[in-house]
Amino acid sequence: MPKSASFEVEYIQYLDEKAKPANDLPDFADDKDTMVGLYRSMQFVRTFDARAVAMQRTGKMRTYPSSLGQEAVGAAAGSCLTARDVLCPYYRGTATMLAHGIKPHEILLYWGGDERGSDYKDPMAREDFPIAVPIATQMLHAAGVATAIKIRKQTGRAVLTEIGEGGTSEGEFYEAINAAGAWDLGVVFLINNNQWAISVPSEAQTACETYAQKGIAAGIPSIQVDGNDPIAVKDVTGKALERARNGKGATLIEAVTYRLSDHTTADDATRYHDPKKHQQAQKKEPVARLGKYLMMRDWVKEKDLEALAADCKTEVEREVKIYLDYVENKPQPPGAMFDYLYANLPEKTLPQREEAIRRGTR
Amino acid sequence: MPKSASFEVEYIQYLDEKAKPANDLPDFADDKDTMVGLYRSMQFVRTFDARAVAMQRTGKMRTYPSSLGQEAVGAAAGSCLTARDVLCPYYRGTATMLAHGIKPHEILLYWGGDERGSDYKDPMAREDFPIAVPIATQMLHAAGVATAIKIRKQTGRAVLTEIGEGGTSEGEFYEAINAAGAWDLGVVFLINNNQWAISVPSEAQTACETYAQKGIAAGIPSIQVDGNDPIAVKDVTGKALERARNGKGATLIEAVTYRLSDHTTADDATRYHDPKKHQQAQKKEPVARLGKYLMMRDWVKEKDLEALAADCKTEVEREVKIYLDYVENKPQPPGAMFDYLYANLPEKTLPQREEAIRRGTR
Amino acid sequence: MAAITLIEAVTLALGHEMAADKDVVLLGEDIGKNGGVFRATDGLQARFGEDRVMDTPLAEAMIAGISVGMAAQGIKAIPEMQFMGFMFPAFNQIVTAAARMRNRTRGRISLPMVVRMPYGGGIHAPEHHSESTEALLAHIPGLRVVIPSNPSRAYGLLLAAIRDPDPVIFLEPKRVYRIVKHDVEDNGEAYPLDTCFVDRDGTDITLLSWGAMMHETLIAADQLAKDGISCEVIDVATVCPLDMATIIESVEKTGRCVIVQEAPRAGGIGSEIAAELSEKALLSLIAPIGRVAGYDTVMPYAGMEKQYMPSVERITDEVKKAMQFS
Amino acid sequence: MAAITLIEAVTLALGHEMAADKDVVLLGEDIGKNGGVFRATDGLQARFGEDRVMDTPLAEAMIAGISVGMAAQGIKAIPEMQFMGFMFPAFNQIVTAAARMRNRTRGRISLPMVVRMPYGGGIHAPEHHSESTEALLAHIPGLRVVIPSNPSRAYGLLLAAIRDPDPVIFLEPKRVYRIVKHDVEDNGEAYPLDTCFVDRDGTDITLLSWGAMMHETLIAADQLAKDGISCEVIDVATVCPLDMATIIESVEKTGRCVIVQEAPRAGGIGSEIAAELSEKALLSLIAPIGRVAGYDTVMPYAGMEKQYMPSVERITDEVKKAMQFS
Ligand SMILES: Cc1ncc(C[n+]2csc(CCOP(=O)(O)OP(=O)(O)O)c2C)c(N)n1
Ligand SMILES: Cc1ncc(C[n+]2csc(CCOP(=O)(O)OP(=O)(O)O)c2C)c(N)n1
Ligand SMILES: [Mg+2]
Ligand SMILES: [Mg+2]
Repeated sequence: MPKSASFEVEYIQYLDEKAKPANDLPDFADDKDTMVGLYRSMQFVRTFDARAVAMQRTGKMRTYPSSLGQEAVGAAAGSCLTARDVLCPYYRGTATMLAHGIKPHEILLYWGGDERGSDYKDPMAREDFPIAVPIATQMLHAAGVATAIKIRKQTGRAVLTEIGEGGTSEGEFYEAINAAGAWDLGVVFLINNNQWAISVPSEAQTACETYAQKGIAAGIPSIQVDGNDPIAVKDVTGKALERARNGKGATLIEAVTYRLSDHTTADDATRYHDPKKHQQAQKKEPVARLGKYLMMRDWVKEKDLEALAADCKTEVEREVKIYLDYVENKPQPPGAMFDYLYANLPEKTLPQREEAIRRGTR
Repeated sequence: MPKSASFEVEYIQYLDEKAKPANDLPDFADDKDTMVGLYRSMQFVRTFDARAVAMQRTGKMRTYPSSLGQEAVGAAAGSCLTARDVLCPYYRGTATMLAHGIKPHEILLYWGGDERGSDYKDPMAREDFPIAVPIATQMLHAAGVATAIKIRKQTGRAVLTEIGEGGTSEGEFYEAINAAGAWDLGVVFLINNNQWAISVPSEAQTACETYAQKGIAAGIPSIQVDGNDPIAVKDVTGKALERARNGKGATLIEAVTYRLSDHTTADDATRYHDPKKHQQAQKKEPVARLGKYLMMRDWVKEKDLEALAADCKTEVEREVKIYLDYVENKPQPPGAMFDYLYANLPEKTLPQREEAIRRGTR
Repeated sequence: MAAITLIEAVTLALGHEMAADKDVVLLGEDIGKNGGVFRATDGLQARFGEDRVMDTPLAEAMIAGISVGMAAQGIKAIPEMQFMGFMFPAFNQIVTAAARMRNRTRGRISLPMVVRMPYGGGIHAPEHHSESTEALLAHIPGLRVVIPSNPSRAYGLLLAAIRDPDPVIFLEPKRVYRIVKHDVEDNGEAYPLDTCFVDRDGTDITLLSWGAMMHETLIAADQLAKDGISCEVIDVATVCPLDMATIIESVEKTGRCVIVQEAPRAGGIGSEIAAELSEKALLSLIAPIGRVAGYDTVMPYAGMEKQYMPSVERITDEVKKAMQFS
Repeated sequence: MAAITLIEAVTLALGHEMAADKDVVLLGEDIGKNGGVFRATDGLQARFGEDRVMDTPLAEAMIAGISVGMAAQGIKAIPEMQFMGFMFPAFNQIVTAAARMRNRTRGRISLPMVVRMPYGGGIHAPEHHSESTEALLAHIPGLRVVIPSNPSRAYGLLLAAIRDPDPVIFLEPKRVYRIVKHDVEDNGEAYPLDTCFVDRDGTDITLLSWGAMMHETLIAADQLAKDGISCEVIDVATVCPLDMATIIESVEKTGRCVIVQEAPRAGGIGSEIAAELSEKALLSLIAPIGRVAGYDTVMPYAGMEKQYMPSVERITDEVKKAMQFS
């Protein structure tokens, strides 16, 4: 019998667990500034997350999802974005968002329970979507932005969207990749496979060997990378975005990493985690790995990394201060509940706005 | 770089367009009764559809979806079902439904606008789902039935569900195959790829080369067959159902055929059809093809096929009579609108029921 | 200026706005070459090209979600749901994304989109092709829900919906797609999106309806006039936000009110109107507020559809009951 | 018999019925090993096994659709939606399949399923974790919608929901999951699914509420009692079908009514109740029907949640307004 079709999913890794580099590194991996910058982004997210989680413990922050252990995915993917690209993030997209100009204090405001956190002020991020809490909805928004780009025949613009591996079980994930395939949309779908969807391990989500192979169902190029290897993530995402910008269509990328934290501050992973699995994953974590590479290349010394970490801390504190100033001194007025619902609030609703203002004391 | 994974989709055909059989026919293809029976099922559906469409033209039937040109898919797949299996059909599943004991006049009643058409009386069909109009919802019901079978550790029972190729663009299709993969469910998903979703050609639904490859995204065996070759459909579906009955999990089957009619009687395919494509497809149609095979095997002569067609006509007329008797002499009483909504109609709704009965004259 | 049907008015308004504004883009199942299963987009793909009248894969969440993404880029996306009964896969996108994006981003991203859907019963269609679930959408803050009852209103309200910077649900009463013709001038004039239409002045009772049921309501009013009952008839049209000012004014004048809706009675738009009246016009009411509505059951298949649909007789009976109340 | 919280009562009822009936099966995201994000299913997987407490892939349409298929086979499927805000992907299955299967098959297939969802605001959760959209479900013929306000009712109503042969939506007011304890005897006694609870007898005014808002309503009633206003307080509990008989009887007695709901005001359950009263108890009403409700806007994030939620003060103000009305 003849074969109808055959398919392959590649796995890309440049730096192995021990930070041993492959022979054929991409060019950017030889560039000190790029690589140290990448390290800094990852270290920054780690510092930022730790601070946010700490604030939550002291009541200064609401539910917060840390990216611990997955910093390479967003930092490296985000570093491939230009100001003209559009990002449709998911709630664990802190690293990617920061890389696209979204301010740390904006992210803190959002998780602190303030809608102003999604009013991104940086010109680079003005067209970015806010965090999508309803899982997988962002995939379709990204396809939609790419559709607009295509209709308007804009070149040099791409869309990046991120999702967890659990989220790929949602129908909307699939509808988005299918449309992107059918219409050759300039969008990159990035799966952060951190091996857990809250308490559900990635093996329980699907019978697939890889999450990348889901792209075969959409007829789009699909690739798996070591998500703890920032060089691999950057290389693959960068190329995929370039394809997208040049009208060559969509790509699905699975970045395999591991969630080293609770799902969010509202979660207690000890209820379901396998500590052994966790320990093994710890050894593969990306910040230390990239640090080793930088030192191996003789670009930095241990103490440089320490200085850099201190520097991140300082910046995080600056941003925390801005955030806390909002919380303590500049709360949203009660009328704000109504002021952005419609461009023109229906007359019928005005008395409600007045009541809210009248009653609204904090 | 190492390859993560590779996949293949097979294409199965036993009888080519000219009805030339392959060397390695499955055993059942050598059995006269089986094969003539299959032919009769296909001929019956064709006769039945024609009559239903004719009734619609004279106002005795509502919107009706013909299976013209696709009779082999349902007839062959349905012939693999046992009384213990469960069918979750879609609206163009007439052939499959008939094969599983659903009565022709029940199907007519349904399309005639009478809910009683889904109260299947044949014991074989008592657990079958009614026709799903909301596209792809039936896929999940099938997975759910298979889940019940699995939980109860029943063996020897499988579930068959059918969908159009357009319907595979819906997220629920994907969620169903994914769950079936993850949970190893005993369900067979059959795609009737008739190359049109109303006016949208199958190439416009997706960038996939085959619809079968969508199963790769669910990690389930996936196979493409010539949907106009009843031997191939029966062989592949039969084996898949057998796997399912034995707890070996799910299969996705794409049957490639062609819709030789309008989408439904409410449609006018001349607005969008390509007549050339249509003519080519006409040459591959399944009833003539199987007829040729039967004659080639010397099992029947032309005039036997004519007798058989006449016989189908007689049976169809008998069923049409039952249907028309319902329509003309046994309408549902107005209270029926309420009588099946809940096991116990809420008291609050009783006055409405009384009003409907009071006002209800036809 | 030609006499056109409601569906032709929809096509006319779409064509007008597409010609005027190149950012207007239609998408949906079968809307291109086929012109839509009701022909609402007939000829538009030929006129404006495949990039502006897009046949989509068969996936409603996708249609809505992609529209959200397009609209965020300033495209005035006009997705069609082939039938209202098939909007549910898109409901997540409509509720969690479309209705909220402006609020969620404190005004940074607005979504100028119009979700068109044929709705309502009476054409003997198969299951799920006949529902009226406007109340589900009207309960979602951030949406507008608009329902034209005749060709002029279809034209004027659709233009307004397209030009509105926020998501508008535009429900087309398919039963009356072709039953009346109006002289509609293609002058690009939009109607307001929050104002009722007072179709008959009257003094005894206020009849409120929208969509296809406006026709039964007007026939009922005519019949009742012969019995000496003077009905004020209002086409609510913008069921969200409701123009309660006009409605209250009328009920304060007449003292009686009957609401006519095709949707199931419990929790429909009629309930919200009655609740508002029971709060804001209680002392004016000299009779209970009557609701003539679809029964609280699943819309039956074609064979019993007629028994389900609110009839002229049910309306006149309810009005007479209100008139006799004391 | 121990004093337990509402969420413990949910667990208790689930455990009771699972022990009594091996056809009861739970499924949902994180309900197994993790015991649910609120711990509603804590310990049940350990007790009844993975086949009866199933962690699912992350897909709500799948959870609901598979439940439909299971229920058709006689399994009493109890799917959990992790939060009500995430029910929308499942909405298609709930509306087009669950609610209709019995009617569609003229009684051949019934679906004994209970869709559990935590709902409502007040716990400072992220976006979409705090909505109250019960009115959307109550407008769908074929569903029952039940909301317990305290531990005893959670136990008795959940048992009833599981035993009912039709789909029941069981909404758990998460804000009060842990704020009161009741002595609940695990005696397997179910409550009726169509009967209000009269929690306080009173003569001046009827207060109607359900879910978490019952607590503010009862506090308001206590405060008002000190001002000499005697409130009859009713926990509506079964918001679909409504027990209008009990409600009407009360309003006929008191002549005044204030409805308290957390959901947005327009088109909520309160609107339906007010509409029914404006029709069936108009002459008994000596004051307009007041509705204290969530504003017609998107539930704000945690920072402004408090300003959104109906407060005791809003209730007492509305009651006083009704008492002063003339
Ligand atoms: C539609 C929807 N369903 C459920 C949830 C609740 N929820 C939030 S995060 C989560 C798990 C997501 O796992 P995954 O997609 O792997 O992403 P991760 O959090 O691991 O990055 C769930 C179930 C949601 N936000 N949206
Ligand atoms: C959810 C949903 N969306 C839209 C429709 C309307 N509709 C009915 S049939 C059809 C085309 C289906 O094409 P396909 O899946 O290929 O099946 P076929 O009819 O060709 O057998 C459409 C869009 C529907 N029934 N359900
Ligand atoms: Mg994950
Ligand atoms: Mg098809």
